[in-house]
Amino acid sequence: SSSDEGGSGELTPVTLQLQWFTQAQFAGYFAAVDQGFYEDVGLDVTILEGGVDIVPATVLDSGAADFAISWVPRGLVPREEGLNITNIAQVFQRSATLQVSFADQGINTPADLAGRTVGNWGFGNEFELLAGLRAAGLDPNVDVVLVQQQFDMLALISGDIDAAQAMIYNEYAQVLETINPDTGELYQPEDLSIIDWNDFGTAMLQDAIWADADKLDSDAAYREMAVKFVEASLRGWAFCRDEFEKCAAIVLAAGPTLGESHQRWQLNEINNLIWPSAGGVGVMDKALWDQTVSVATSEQILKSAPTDGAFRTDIVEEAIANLKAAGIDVVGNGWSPKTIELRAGGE
Amino acid sequence: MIAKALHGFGPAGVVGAGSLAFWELSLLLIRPDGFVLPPPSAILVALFENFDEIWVATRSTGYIVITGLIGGVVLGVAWALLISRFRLANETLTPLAISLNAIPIIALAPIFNAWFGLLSPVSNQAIVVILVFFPVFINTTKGLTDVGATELELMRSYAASSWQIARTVRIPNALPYFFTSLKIASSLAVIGAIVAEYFGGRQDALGPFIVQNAGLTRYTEAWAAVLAGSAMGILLYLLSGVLERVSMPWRPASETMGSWDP
Amino acid sequence: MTRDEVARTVRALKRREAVTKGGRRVVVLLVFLVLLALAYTGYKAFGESIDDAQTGWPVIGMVLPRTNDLTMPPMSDIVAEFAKPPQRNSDKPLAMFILEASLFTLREAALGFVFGVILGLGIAILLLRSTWIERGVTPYLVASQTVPLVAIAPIIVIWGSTSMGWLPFEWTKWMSVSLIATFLTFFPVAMNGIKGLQSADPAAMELMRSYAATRRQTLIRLQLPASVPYLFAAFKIAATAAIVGAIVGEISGGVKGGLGRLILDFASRYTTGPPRLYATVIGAAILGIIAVGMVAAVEHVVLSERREEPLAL
Amino acid sequence: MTDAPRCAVAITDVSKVFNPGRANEVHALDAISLRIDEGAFVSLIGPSGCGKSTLLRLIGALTHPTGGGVRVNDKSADQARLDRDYGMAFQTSGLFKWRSVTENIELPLQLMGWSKAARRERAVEMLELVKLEEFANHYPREMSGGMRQRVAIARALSFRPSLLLMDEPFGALDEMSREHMQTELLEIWKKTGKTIVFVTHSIPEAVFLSQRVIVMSPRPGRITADINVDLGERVFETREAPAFFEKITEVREALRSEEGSA
Amino acid sequence: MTDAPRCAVAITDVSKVFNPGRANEVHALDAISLRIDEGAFVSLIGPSGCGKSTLLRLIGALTHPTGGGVRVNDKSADQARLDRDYGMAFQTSGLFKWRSVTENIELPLQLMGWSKAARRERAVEMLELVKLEEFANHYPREMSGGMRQRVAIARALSFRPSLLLMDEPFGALDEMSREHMQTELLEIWKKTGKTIVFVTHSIPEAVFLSQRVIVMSPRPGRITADINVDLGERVFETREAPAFFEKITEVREALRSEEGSA
Ligand SMILES: Nc1ncnc2c1ncn2[C@@H]1O[C@H](COP(=O)(O)OP(=O)(O)OP(=O)(O)O)[C@@H](O)[C@H]1O
Ligand SMILES: Nc1ncnc2c1ncn2[C@@H]1O[C@H](COP(=O)(O)OP(=O)(O)OP(=O)(O)O)[C@@H](O)[C@H]1O
Ligand SMILES: [Mg+2]
Ligand SMILES: [Mg+2]
Repeated sequence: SSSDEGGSGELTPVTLQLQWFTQAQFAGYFAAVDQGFYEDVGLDVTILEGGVDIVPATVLDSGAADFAISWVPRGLVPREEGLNITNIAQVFQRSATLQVSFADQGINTPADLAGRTVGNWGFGNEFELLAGLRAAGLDPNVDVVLVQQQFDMLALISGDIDAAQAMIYNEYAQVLETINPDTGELYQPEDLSIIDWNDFGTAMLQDAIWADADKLDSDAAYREMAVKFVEASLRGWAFCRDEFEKCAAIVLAAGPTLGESHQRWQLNEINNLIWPSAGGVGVMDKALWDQTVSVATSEQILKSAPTDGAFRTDIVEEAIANLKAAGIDVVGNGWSPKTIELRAGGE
Repeated sequence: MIAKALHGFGPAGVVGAGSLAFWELSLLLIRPDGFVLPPPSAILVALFENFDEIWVATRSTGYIVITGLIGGVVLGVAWALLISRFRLANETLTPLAISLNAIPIIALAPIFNAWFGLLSPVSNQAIVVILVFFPVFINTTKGLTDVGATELELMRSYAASSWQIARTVRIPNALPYFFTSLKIASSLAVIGAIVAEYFGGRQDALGPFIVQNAGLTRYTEAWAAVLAGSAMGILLYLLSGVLERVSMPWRPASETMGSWDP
Repeated sequence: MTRDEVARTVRALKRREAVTKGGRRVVVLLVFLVLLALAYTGYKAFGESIDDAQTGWPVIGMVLPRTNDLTMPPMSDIVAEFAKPPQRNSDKPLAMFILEASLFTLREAALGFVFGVILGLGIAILLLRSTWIERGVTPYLVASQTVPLVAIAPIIVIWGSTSMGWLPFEWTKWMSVSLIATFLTFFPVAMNGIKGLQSADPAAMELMRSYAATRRQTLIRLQLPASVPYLFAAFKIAATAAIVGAIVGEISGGVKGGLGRLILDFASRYTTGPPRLYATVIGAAILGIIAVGMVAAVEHVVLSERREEPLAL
Repeated sequence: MTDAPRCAVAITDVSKVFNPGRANEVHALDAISLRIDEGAFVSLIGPSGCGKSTLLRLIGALTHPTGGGVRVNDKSADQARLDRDYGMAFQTSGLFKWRSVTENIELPLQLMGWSKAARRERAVEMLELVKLEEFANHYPREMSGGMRQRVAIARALSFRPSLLLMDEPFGALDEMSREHMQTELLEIWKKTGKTIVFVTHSIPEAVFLSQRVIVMSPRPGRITADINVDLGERVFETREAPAFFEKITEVREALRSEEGSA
Repeated sequence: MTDAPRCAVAITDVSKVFNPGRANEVHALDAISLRIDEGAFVSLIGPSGCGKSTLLRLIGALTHPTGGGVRVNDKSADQARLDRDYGMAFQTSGLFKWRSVTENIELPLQLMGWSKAARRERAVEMLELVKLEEFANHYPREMSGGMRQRVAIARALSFRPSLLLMDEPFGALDEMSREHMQTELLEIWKKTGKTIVFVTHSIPEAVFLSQRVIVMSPRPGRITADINVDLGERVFETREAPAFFEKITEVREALRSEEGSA
């Protein structure tokens, strides 16, 4: 491994742009910082928090960050707009996007959404929904009322919308952290029904590590940095799988705005999105890539299929080789999800 | 301002054309890949390509803007008429309104969504109404009360009733103040509606369109919608100016200026 | 008593009068806030009673706010929320969070305000040069204010973090937010500034010419002082605008630490604690009022030498 | 010129204190007694702040005496105001800038509920009286200071009050237009036979216009002299007659005897 | 009073056209020739709009003639302005309300780069001259109109220009304060020996103050009479002397011969 290299020498400063606020979704990177994995490979990593309007791809392209975490569609569209960026490690292997409704509404499949008011956040989060609706034979512009949703679940709970978009690791949990006025207790999973796009063939790839494609080709030092960065990051994710409680504590210490039980729930679900990674963590699942691309092009999110170089596996493979050499489990077949109890307000 | 703009289209045209050319050329020459601030030509192309969608969005945002503007203006003027009749109320409530005007009203957007529901246009209209209310109320009250002592004394010498004084002196006197505030309110209304939409509502509106496209780095499309929003603001502004000229034929064109202290 | 002493006494009296007047306004404001809280509680009780009676009054929730605890948390909860720690890993009460965030936002707003004043005055002075420039530029200044902030905020943040490397100090994100605030603050300053600069008495302008004063001397000795009342009217608007700009900038620019972000955070987990959002919005309201109050106080000190009443708004 | 024995204005031992008992208490008038015959032209003169305007406003019941009584046309001053017994004109013409000349003249008639046709007829008549027929539809800003004062006089006379109260109506005019307006006013007075109470700073103006010059002194305002002016019919040459200059000197001396320093 | 043969102001065949060739063209002055001796006190009188102010502004090089030449102290008018050869005072005192009396008087000195100490010294001297020592630290708003004019005169004299240009400086004062100020001005003139060009509307003022009264007529502005006034030392009684009234009549006649209607 290359871990002894930078030990005493200068650390290379590296900036990482997240796609969203500090939370367990990015636990692996926070853990790698906290545990000194980046330092071990000679990197000094600064993590930039994301925001509603922060587009990681643009930050990356502008040079304000060296690497960025972004969903695949949200990386591919800017790429088509002329940003030469590339996916160097596909961390999440599954989609986490749900369409949540109250069980009594009887919305269990995309077809059930016909004639309903359907919330979504936009920002590229809506593609799976739109494709899912079409796959179910519905025209999104006619058969449903699409609603710009806030990043909370009030609209669903108040009955303004019938089905709300939710990430299984975040907004879905928020509903379960809210008191049901009818019972005086928290809402229970039985109260809700969900549409999981992984089950309907329109799931798209989400969190991946992106880098500047031109620089990778022209700048050997940058490429080397990318390998080290991916290696240490994946090591962080392995750590979060194996040391669940420690990792959850690291996330909490990083100052998320949501509470402990919420972060633990989230970390558990995130682990579930990553592990097991049959081809090794971070390696692209070609079938899912193709599904993502086909949804994106058929939805006209992309004008055409991405050109070659939209993702590359050489870097992640080098990184995995290093990790394997260091004796780290990069597949995670032993992983199984925990049962997390949510408390009111996520506390 | 407006009268000036209408009178001397020359300078405005030259400055506009000049800066557009500079914008286009500098992007062409210096940053060919500059897409965060796309060249005007690309924005125009995007506007035509997405015309249907932007038109629908402009209409639904326009509905919020106009209903909110009307609501805010009616409320502001009604309050001003009411308050200016009572000296004590006027002396305490006007400074109060000035203080409350300092509240960043857009912060209320998420609360209004909770109050009225995500889908109800009222949540967005309420933001626009409140944004519009304050300048209209404050300016109109000022216009209604800033009447010359001579004029009031004259009316008293005619033993005029307070309603007669209101109709023949206070209201005409308040018109220029009112129109100044209307011009301010018209651009506030557009900004208010778009920011409110940002916090949720129907998706076929300008706010979501801009944010969504910007979020996908489709800046040309975003700017095309920004252009539509700006056009709406300018149109309302010009309309206020026309209304001002029509309702105050006694004023020389040069006096119809917009500023916050008539 | 000499005339000087008389004048001094009169001035002291006036100052005292102004202080009591200012104090009275604060009291009126507080009374109003209490009334508002009472109205809120009363309306909520009224709405809930109707809910309880299951009359299904359609007005509520359509043009009147819904009244359940999720949409309108009880006033007592909102007040109590200030003392509760919003984060589990620290004992810091929400009030402290809001205070810190307010200071952060205030810093952004203050810098944006200063930028805006400089830029606005600069533009006003430029426009003063010729009516041709004034006519050519003013329509675009007006147009600029109709550009939705949400659209330009992220652009400014990106631009700020990439193009400011040449500065001798490190450009941080909150400074970009200040630039967003500047976008809203420069306008009133520029518009009132030009009006104020032009308000200099033509006779006084002629007087300066008779002294063969330079353009600069005329600007500094006559036009700028003459524009001060107009500028203060603009500053009060700009102070509010700076805070609005800072909040919107934080929200859409993804900048952490301020009120805007706090509002967004609490809004995005609203269902898990509605009072938090209310408390934060109240904090933002207080910040706005304090900012304008500070400008008004400065205005009072500066303009007390002069005859005119300060211009309202 | 007038032989009517009736008394238009009777002021008996009037005093006026502003803000009594407060720090800014002002004894504006003290022990004023004055009778003005119907049809008379009386001028009030005195240094600034001596209470001329206050006295005029007491006659018009626009303010009330602290002590003593004011009767106008054998009624209380207030009743006279309600009966519209007097018209008023001020230094600043007090025309409403949003009303045309005709509309300004019609204002009091409108307040009294006259029909449109009747109003128009009277306005035309008044415009003739002040020789402004051509300017019927102009707005005040389009007219010179002297013309505006003529409109103000026409307005004050439009409802034919028996008494005309004028507070430095020509104060803002230059000396030449002023002399011109004086001649016009005398002509109107002769034609209409009104009682006129005229406040002025100018000694020649007071002497030229009136039959009686009331000289006042300040702090507190008192009447210090009541000078009869008998110069016969005023013609252009009156201003160059030795008798005119003598009266001027007499008024000046009366003023001076009360004056300290400026 | 002055025997200096030197010529302070020499105006030769000057004409002034505003907005030449445009619809709003105004022939303000035509064929004006005038020589003013050093140390003289000359008044310009004429109806409103006859070009008095324009002529004064030509002398001060605040505007430039369309034809003819203006020389001041044997230099071009512009050079004289740059050399600060003259001081100016207007109808409205034009004091800066944000400056105390002393600071107002110091303004021209400050612009000329004088040291603070020197400025203060001169200001004290000037305050003595106009008898306002006690008011050094007052602000304009705390002073009466007459006092403000005295400050304005002090300011105009502070840098000891040889020429004083005054445009209706006492126009806004009431007649009594005006007479007082006239006496003061004459005293200052005697003490300092400046050349004074004085614009006024008032015939008695022109006659009382000056050695020469220049009468002007309007449209286009022309000099129609140049009347020498030789009343000797002006004292209080001068105003009541027959010679004074005769001169007034002479000036009035000169004015009238040129006047049509107001
Ligand atoms: N509303 C008022 N409150 C307090 N004091 C007043 C008020 N009106 C007039 N005064 C005072 O009463 C005195 C007389 O005022 P008034 O206006 O009658 O004088 P005037 O002779 O008309 O003066 P001028 O010639 O300047 O018009 C002045 O000292 C003035 O300050
Ligand atoms: N800047 C200008 N542009 C156009 N016309 C002007 C300008 N200044 C003066 N005039 C015109 O020139 C003529 C003479 O004006 P000026 O001010 O010299 O008269 P005046 O004798 O001083 O009048 P007043 O007694 O009213 O002050 C007037 O008809 C006036 O309208
Ligand atoms: Mg008066
Ligand atoms: Mg003039």
